[in-house]
Amino acid sequence: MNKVFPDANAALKGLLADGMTIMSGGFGLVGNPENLIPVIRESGVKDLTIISNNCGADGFGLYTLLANGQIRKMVSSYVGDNQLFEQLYLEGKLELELNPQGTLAERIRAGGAGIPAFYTRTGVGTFVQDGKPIESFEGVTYLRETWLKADLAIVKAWKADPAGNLMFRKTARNFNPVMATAARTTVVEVEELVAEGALDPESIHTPGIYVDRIIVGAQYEKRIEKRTVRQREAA
Amino acid sequence: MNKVFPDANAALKGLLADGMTIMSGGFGLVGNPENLIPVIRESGVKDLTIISNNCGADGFGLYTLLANGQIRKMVSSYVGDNQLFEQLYLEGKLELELNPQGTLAERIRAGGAGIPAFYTRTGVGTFVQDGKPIESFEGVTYLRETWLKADLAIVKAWKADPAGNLMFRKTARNFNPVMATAARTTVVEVEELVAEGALDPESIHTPGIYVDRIIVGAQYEKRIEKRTVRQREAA
Amino acid sequence: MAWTRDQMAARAALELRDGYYVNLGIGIPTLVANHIPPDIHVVLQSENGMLGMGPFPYEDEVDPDLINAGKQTISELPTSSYFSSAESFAMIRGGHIDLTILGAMEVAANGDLANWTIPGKMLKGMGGAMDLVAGVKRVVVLMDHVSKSGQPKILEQCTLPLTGAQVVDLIITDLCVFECDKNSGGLALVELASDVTFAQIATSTGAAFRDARP
Amino acid sequence: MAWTRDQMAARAALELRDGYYVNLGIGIPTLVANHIPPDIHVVLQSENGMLGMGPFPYEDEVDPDLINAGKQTISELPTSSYFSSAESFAMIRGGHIDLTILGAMEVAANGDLANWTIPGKMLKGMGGAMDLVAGVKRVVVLMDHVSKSGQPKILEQCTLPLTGAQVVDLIITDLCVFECDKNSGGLALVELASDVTFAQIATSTGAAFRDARP
Repeated sequence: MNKVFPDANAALKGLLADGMTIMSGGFGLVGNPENLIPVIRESGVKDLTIISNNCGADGFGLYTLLANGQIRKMVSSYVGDNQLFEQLYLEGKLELELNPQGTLAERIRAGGAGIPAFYTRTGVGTFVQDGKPIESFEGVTYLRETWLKADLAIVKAWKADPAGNLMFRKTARNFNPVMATAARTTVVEVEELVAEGALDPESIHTPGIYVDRIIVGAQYEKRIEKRTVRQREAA
Repeated sequence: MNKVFPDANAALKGLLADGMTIMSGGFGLVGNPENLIPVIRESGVKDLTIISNNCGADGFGLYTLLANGQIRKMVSSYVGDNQLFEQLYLEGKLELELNPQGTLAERIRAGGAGIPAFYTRTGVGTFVQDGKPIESFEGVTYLRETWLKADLAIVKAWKADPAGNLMFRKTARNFNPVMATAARTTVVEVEELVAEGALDPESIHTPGIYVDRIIVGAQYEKRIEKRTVRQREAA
Repeated sequence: MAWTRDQMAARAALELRDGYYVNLGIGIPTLVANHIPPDIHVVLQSENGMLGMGPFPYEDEVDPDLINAGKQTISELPTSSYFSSAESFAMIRGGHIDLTILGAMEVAANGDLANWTIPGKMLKGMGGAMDLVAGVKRVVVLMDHVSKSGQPKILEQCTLPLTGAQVVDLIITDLCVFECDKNSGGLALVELASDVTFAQIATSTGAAFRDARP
Repeated sequence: MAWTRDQMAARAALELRDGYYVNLGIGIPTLVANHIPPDIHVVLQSENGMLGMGPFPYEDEVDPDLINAGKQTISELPTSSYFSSAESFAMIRGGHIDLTILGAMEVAANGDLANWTIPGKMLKGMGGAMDLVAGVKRVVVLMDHVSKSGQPKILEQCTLPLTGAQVVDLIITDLCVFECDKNSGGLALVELASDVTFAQIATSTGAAFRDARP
């Protein structure tokens, strides 16, 4: 059982096919699988359904698959700050399923946890409710959402050990851990591969059972979308 | 906002009432709130509904509330190894709602996560299904379970900081983190109170938002139910 | 005289209480963090997976892995914690956040809120807004009283697609403060900005309201 | 000659594959850990919240915070991880465990399993057994072929309350191995313990089966 692969190409070999569904971790440009996405772009697979909170940003991340005409449908909560997306959508060249962000996260968690449907208050009385069963519990109305699963999850973590145990870093955790649980195959790229025993068993965010293949990313740009700073007061 | 209380008595002051529902962490005798349970016993509150995976073991943990006649109903997954329980139940002096262990954990998680109901495969075709809605998703039959909430959760953690951030130790984690999320008030006892900044933000198991009151437990017996060991081979 | 953005944020900060866990929306709500009274302690949640959000970082502290839900770089505090998006929204949906302060395009007298889309004009997505208004205990809207073209934003009924139905508890604008009875409906004017007149509110508000000023 | 408990565990260990994540039930199934072939690597899950369970500890390693689901003290490995009960059963329910090996009181030809209660006689509870049989990809039962009083435990229909309906894939007893077609129903005898005869199985089995030995 060797989970460590030499590079991104090797790690995705045999896993890509037209029409497949891919979950991609990240929130904005933070915690994106920067090294795996280019392999998907170069493979040319098309008609993809991508489940990801956003769709990258100008020239970066999933945006590159969009620009390359590989995405048929996005399942996301926020696609602003992405003019190409808006243009393709308005031209009818792209399907979009908008989910409230928490509903998106919970649907993915449900996919990984064997829960085909659950009730939530989020979206009641809005367009999100359209076509969904609603029901009252303890006098309050809830709507029913279903699980989300994928053929492949591409996940960005901070550290992994050879058993596939993962740790994420700060807000780069976001959707990555739940997506790792909800796909038939989960491929993870990390900044650092550590030895067995180097991760504290109390501090592992994703147990190795959810991880099929691991690579160390060749490089990380970690582009910042909105650099906001404060000034140090004069001494 | 001071969450740290001087002792178990102070931490439970004003929170106990006849007929209330209490969640109590622990699996077997591991990760039990050893210091909070005695205060409940001494308070004499009765007609309690207790949600806990087990009901203590001979003379220890929740068993003491049972022996003191304070429990009206248990919601548990396993009550073996407890002859008093069996006796009281057969005499009709105790109600018991048995839940599959994973369903119990998920119902509590749902209570904390604002999910009033969810579907699961667990228990389909068994007595667990009785009276519950069943429905087919993708050709497979599931049954519907509802959330569990409590008036009070008593939780045992390893370390806390003054903001209520918690870490658990090894398999003493078990039901404690989910119970911390699902009660109106959560009281936590820990082995060690550490300074602000002493816990790694990446390694916090329960964020402080779920914790209302904290005490350092006066002492921990940590009784072992089944001591199993292996022998070192001769040198 | 209408309140400035900073004065609006300062007014909204008066809704904070010691020990509150708070989620601040993008835009003017973000400014509320600058006006937290010194004698109370509040903890800021960021729905992308952080509790205990610190201020913007100094230039040499900027960390690309550390952003808020508005994608701005931020800093951490000694008691910060990180978690996944699923855990973050379990926290929000489960009613553990005491207060959220959000911007809005329209609010109705019954507490309906529209703040995420203008059909045909804006394709962005609701992000976490629908989860926040559905899950947080108290929802405060912080917005200009009228639109850029001078139209009322407080209406009998929203015209834009809703973010949530009957969810708003309080509306703070540059002109005044309304309490919103989200159960039985109805607006109550509780405060005017200095030099703003009742008549000014009456003409710039698209819904009936009662005067409940002390 | 019937298989001993250790031989039964060894036979069950042949169901393991390299890279499997496995949950072993209480009793004889626990012994399977002693028979994992040296050339394969399997990871043991304990449903009370651990992945990568090690062997029983040495006397001086015993840790009261570290037990398996049978409440026995255990040890950890370099790649162990801990998690809550909710996460543990999300893992189980979500179909991430490859194999579980469990004891049983009765198994039916259609894969129905009864292993948690005898009404009026035993009050214990199902623990995690119902979750395991509902969620794990492959379910192997490891039990004596007949009860202590000599009655068949493999039946056309279970008489005891079920743990799961149509969930068992394979039955390993002290006398033989049956494959169980849980979709269309039906038992297939695939293996006999040494010196055990077909006739012996026929008389001690309470359900029809076909002979599928190689």
